[in-house]
Amino acid sequence: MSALRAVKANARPFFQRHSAGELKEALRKMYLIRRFEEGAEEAYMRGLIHGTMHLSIGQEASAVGSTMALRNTDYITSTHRGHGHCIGKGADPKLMFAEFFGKEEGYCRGRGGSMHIADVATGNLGANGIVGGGLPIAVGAALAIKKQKRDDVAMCFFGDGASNEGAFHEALNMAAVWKLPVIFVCENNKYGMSVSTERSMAVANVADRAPAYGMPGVIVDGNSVADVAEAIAAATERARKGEGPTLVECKTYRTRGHSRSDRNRYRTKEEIDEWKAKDPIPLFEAELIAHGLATEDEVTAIRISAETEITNGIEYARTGTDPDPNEVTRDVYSSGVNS
Amino acid sequence: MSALRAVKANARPFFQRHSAGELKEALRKMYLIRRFEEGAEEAYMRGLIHGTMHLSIGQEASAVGSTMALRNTDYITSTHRGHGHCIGKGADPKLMFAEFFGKEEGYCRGRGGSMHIADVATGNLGANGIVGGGLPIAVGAALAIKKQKRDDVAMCFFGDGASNEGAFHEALNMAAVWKLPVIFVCENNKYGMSVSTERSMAVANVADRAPAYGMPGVIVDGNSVADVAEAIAAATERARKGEGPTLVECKTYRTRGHSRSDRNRYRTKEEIDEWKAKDPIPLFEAELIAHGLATEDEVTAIRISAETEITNGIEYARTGTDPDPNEVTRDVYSSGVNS
Amino acid sequence: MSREITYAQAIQEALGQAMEADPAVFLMGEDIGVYGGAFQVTGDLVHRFGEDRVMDAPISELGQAGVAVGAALAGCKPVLEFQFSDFATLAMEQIVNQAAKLRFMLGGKVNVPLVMRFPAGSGTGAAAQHSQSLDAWLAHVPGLKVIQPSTPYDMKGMLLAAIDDPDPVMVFEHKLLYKTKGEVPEEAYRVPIGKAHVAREGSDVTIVATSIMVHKSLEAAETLAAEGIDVEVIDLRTLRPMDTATIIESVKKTTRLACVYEGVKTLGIGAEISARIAESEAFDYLDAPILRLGGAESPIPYNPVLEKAAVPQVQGIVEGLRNLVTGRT
Amino acid sequence: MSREITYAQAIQEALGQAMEADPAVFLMGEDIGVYGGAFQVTGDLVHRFGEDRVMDAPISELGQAGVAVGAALAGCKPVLEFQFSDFATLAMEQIVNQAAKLRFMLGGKVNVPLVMRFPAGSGTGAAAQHSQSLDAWLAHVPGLKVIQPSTPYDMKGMLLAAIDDPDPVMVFEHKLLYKTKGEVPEEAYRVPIGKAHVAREGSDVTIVATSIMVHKSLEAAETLAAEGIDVEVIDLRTLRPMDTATIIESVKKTTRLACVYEGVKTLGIGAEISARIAESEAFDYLDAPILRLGGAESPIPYNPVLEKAAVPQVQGIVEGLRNLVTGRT
Ligand SMILES: Cc1ncc(C[n+]2csc(CCOP(=O)(O)OP(=O)(O)O)c2C)c(N)n1
Ligand SMILES: Cc1ncc(C[n+]2csc(CCOP(=O)(O)OP(=O)(O)O)c2C)c(N)n1
Ligand SMILES: [Mg+2]
Ligand SMILES: [Mg+2]
Repeated sequence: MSALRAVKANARPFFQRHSAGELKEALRKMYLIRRFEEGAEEAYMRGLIHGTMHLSIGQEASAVGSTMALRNTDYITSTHRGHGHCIGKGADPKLMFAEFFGKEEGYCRGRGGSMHIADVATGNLGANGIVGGGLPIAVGAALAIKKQKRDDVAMCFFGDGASNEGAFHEALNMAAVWKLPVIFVCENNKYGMSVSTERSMAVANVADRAPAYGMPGVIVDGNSVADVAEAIAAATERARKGEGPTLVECKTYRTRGHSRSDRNRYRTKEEIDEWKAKDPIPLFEAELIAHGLATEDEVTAIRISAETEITNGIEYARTGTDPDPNEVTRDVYSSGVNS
Repeated sequence: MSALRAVKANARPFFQRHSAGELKEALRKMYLIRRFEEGAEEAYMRGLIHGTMHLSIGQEASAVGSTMALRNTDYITSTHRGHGHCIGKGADPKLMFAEFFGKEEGYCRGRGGSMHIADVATGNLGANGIVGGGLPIAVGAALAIKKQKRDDVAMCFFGDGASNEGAFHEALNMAAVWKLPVIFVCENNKYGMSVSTERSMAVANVADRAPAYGMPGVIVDGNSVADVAEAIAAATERARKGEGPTLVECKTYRTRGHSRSDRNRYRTKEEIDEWKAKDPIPLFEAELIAHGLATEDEVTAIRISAETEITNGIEYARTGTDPDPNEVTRDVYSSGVNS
Repeated sequence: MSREITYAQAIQEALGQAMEADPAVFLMGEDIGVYGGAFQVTGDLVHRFGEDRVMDAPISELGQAGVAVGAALAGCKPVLEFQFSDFATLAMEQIVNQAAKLRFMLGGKVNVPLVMRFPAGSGTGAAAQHSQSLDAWLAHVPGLKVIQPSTPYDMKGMLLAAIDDPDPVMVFEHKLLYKTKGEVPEEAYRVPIGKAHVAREGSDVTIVATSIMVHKSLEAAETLAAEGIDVEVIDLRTLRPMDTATIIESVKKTTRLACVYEGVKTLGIGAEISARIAESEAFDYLDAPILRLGGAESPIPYNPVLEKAAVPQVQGIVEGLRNLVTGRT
Repeated sequence: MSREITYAQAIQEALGQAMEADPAVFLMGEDIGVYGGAFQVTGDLVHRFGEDRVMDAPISELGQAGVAVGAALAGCKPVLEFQFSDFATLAMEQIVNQAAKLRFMLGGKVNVPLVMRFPAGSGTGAAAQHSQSLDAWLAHVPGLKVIQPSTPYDMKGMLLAAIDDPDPVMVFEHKLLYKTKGEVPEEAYRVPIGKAHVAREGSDVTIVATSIMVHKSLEAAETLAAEGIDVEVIDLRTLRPMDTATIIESVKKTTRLACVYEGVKTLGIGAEISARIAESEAFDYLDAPILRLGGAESPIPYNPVLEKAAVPQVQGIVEGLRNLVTGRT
């Protein structure tokens, strides 16, 4: 314990502010996300899941580093690439799998699938199939927070591509004008589907757009949990104090294709490999070990426990309840009225 | 002639670059715009014109200063407050009046009215009833210019309020990414209808948004023809050379209400008076006289000639041809097909 | 209850009473604060409730709609005013993909209790981009409720019901109705969403009309009555969910149906009314084709004569109905 | 002409031939370049025509639509691909207020020769925000033409006709059709916009179907033929302007009508087809109510069984038609 303290004194604030337990929990969530997506991918390839899905493999540091600062009463709005945000915010992977398998036990009772997973109990207002769709929704949630005089925040995830949508502009402007407690977290993975930021924006960074809203724009290494979490902590504090929104840009990369149908024609194998070498999970593990916050054995145990949870989750989901095909119009309206 | 030359040597480049004839034509256009709108307002109050209209009285310098640099083959897209742009670009006031009076002789054969006046022959692609509607259209026109390898430009007028629309963001970004020959002319008259820029943006200037698109943003005194025209000349040159778009923000003011139904509750009489004192027409007149480019008598003659043209234009319009009420669906499609 | 107020005042009164009763209710829109709204509907509410509850928003329709969705998810009850319904074309993404679908997509685990108000219709000389009637678009979208009250009384009662409603309710208001007057009780009351109203009983032919066309149809009915044609006029009031039963019952009685609406005829609300009857048990009672009198197949023109010619007028309704009943065409 | 290609290839071939023939034609959209399009429709066209004519655009649907309008006004012929038709909700302002109305608002003094392509429909497990059929929305809008070809042959010919057309043409493509095959001539040819196609002749009942429902209806017709019910199947092909004459003629012959379409039943295209027949001279020939089989009154669910249940399937068409003809319900 005292040895650990000593190590921590050299470490950056992030490792000091959080207990070893919290940090190991963060690592565990990163593993859960990774294994969740690998498991989903496999289930998809075996024909057990239909539709499409967008994997965030390689982006786990930004998901976990961002959500670490949040409480259950804080909100997030997420994206089509939202599994990480969902788990980061506290969702139960087995209920996510149940959703992927289209079961009644799923977060959306099988109606939503990967692109609409939400977990209102943990403040996750939902993934979104519409690029940029969650941006103004987060601003609205933040407006409600302010009206209700809570010190909660709304965290809005979006991609580099989404920052070219008009919704981005309108949302950031309104959040700034009304000084709302929003943290805009841009996960800049260099591409909006196949189009690189060089081809879709005339500035180098999404954060370069923040000044247009009189808003701080911070750029961090999105593959470093500590970098992300420190920037987010500052932004969250600002927001809770009523000082308004911040844009945090996490530079990161998805090592998988955009979705199931991607043939990676728009980028090179070298680029992918370069980023694979910066995999955030081993990086974070190494930091924890170097700072004496976790041992190799602990890390292995964490990984195995995450793997077990995922395996069990898939099993849980496979044996879930299928919706009744006569219930197509259920839940369209609160009162069951229709057309 | 030599006396004039001598004076011009002290004057700023604008007064040297343009001949006295061009400058007097600019003054004449300012008078035409002013009298056109006063005439339209009066006709409206006498019940001769229906609908609504948005007067640009006080903003004539930006309309005329901007369009001076343009050729007929250059395009403009205009706004709901577009009479000035239209006359600036070369429209004939009597045909504009005919449109206001809903006549077949009108620019839109009486179908469009004030908010849709266009004059394709002079490159005016139209006023627009949708705030921000003309922004991406101008970008599209500029894209066509580039594809056709012309050295023309597209000039896009819009208001401060419009800069809060998503269309603004998307249009400026695309113009910048594709380096298109667009000049974005923001007429910042401090209000979007009743909402001041302080209440609708978190930055002081619309031009502060240009860097988000890697685009130069220039701020000028929008009540000075020379200021406007010099900034526009530079931006137009840039555009013609293929160096991409520029945003020029003209700080100006509308001394009339937003539209016919405005009760001016959101601003003070002092503010209005302050800006009336900066009326761009006497300012420009004084400059022309001071620089020896026009005499008092010439100025008076210009004003009277504009007034006569307006009076005759109204008479022309009043006696125009009413559309046939059986022709409601005419011109919906090129071929006359329908539903 | 002999107090008469205008349709616009009825809206304002409903908004004021809803805000008084429930702190979660707030208004948002363009120029609804000190300006009082483009049609003076919100009027002085900002002075009563302050700028935090009568919020002027930047000109960002998509963003405003999304803000309403987010605020609704987080416990508020936003009432969003579009300045003209035409501008809602900018916000369809949030209205249709988010507000309408969230409850369903999330397996019923959330409600989206918001109200959006759409000043619609022609007749003000504002031309093609300020005069549309896009109510049929939203009535096509499951997850939304769509109302279109035609009287101050219904307006107040249905708007209060809309604000109570846990689902997103879209309110279409005809601009030409704002200044029309009618009796309206002072207290807060509700008129249920989803029930049509028989505005005039008759035996020869049924008109189902919406919004301002209810009044034109009632006027036409008077003329026709003088000719011995007894018209039943149903004010549809709610477009989604539609009260088909009331229409079926009426058609069974009168054996003839006409639909009168301002939206473009093709795929306007009359198409749905007609199709519902043509597929219902009322089909067998029909003694004549189902007449639709809707807006012209064109944008709304500026010229006032053309503008009138582009939507049904009393004279046209009279002629159409007369032909329908007498079998001429 | 024995060559078979897919529906997606037919689109690609039409686009390629149009670009070869006319330098004013260019393509714009998201990921249509090196990616080849989300559904691989543009495929390798970028390699043949270069990035200037097969333009990847930033994710800015409203802006893209406006750029298409502006380019069309200035002499180009843009063909815009929406990645999914659902995203067109972001662009309705430009589509409906500008593209559709400009010609009219400007007194006929301009043309807006653009084409927009909308991959639509359910069946891919992509859930509520990637599976809509909003064709009825655009068919409600005067100034637009709306086509929905169901075969590779029609697709190629109608898309070429659309690109020729001086007015804005909206093309709805069903995602599940992309991989279906059919005979397609290699040369450029046109199939006229505005003409329905009798896909199967029959005498007992008329189905008017759109898009993928044409194929399901033809399949259902085979089953019904075995039961002695002879179904005529009309492929509507163009939603606006609608070829009402062909439908009327068919109904006069068969005396029964069913409309089969994937969009939400209420105010979907079947509502208009039904209403046109119910107000036409064919009304007097009708021996049965007009049946509509449309999409469920719900967003499209993710679960594959629910997803199928949300839109008409062959079995349901068979049952619906059988009941219609035999008078059972
Ligand atoms: C409005 C809208 N346009 C397009 C799409 C199709 N689409 C889905 S994800 C995506 C790329 C988004 O890029 P980015 O925001 O950078 O997120 P990333 O996929 O890189 O995580 C696109 C074009 C969509 N879902 N919604
Ligand atoms: C999309 C849209 N939203 C709202 C309106 C209503 N409206 C017309 S002009 C205007 C104010 C525009 O402000 P600004 O862009 O600054 O132009 P200005 O009127 O000051 O010239 C508003 C809100 C509209 N016509 N279109
Ligand atoms: Mg990205
Ligand atoms: Mg302004």
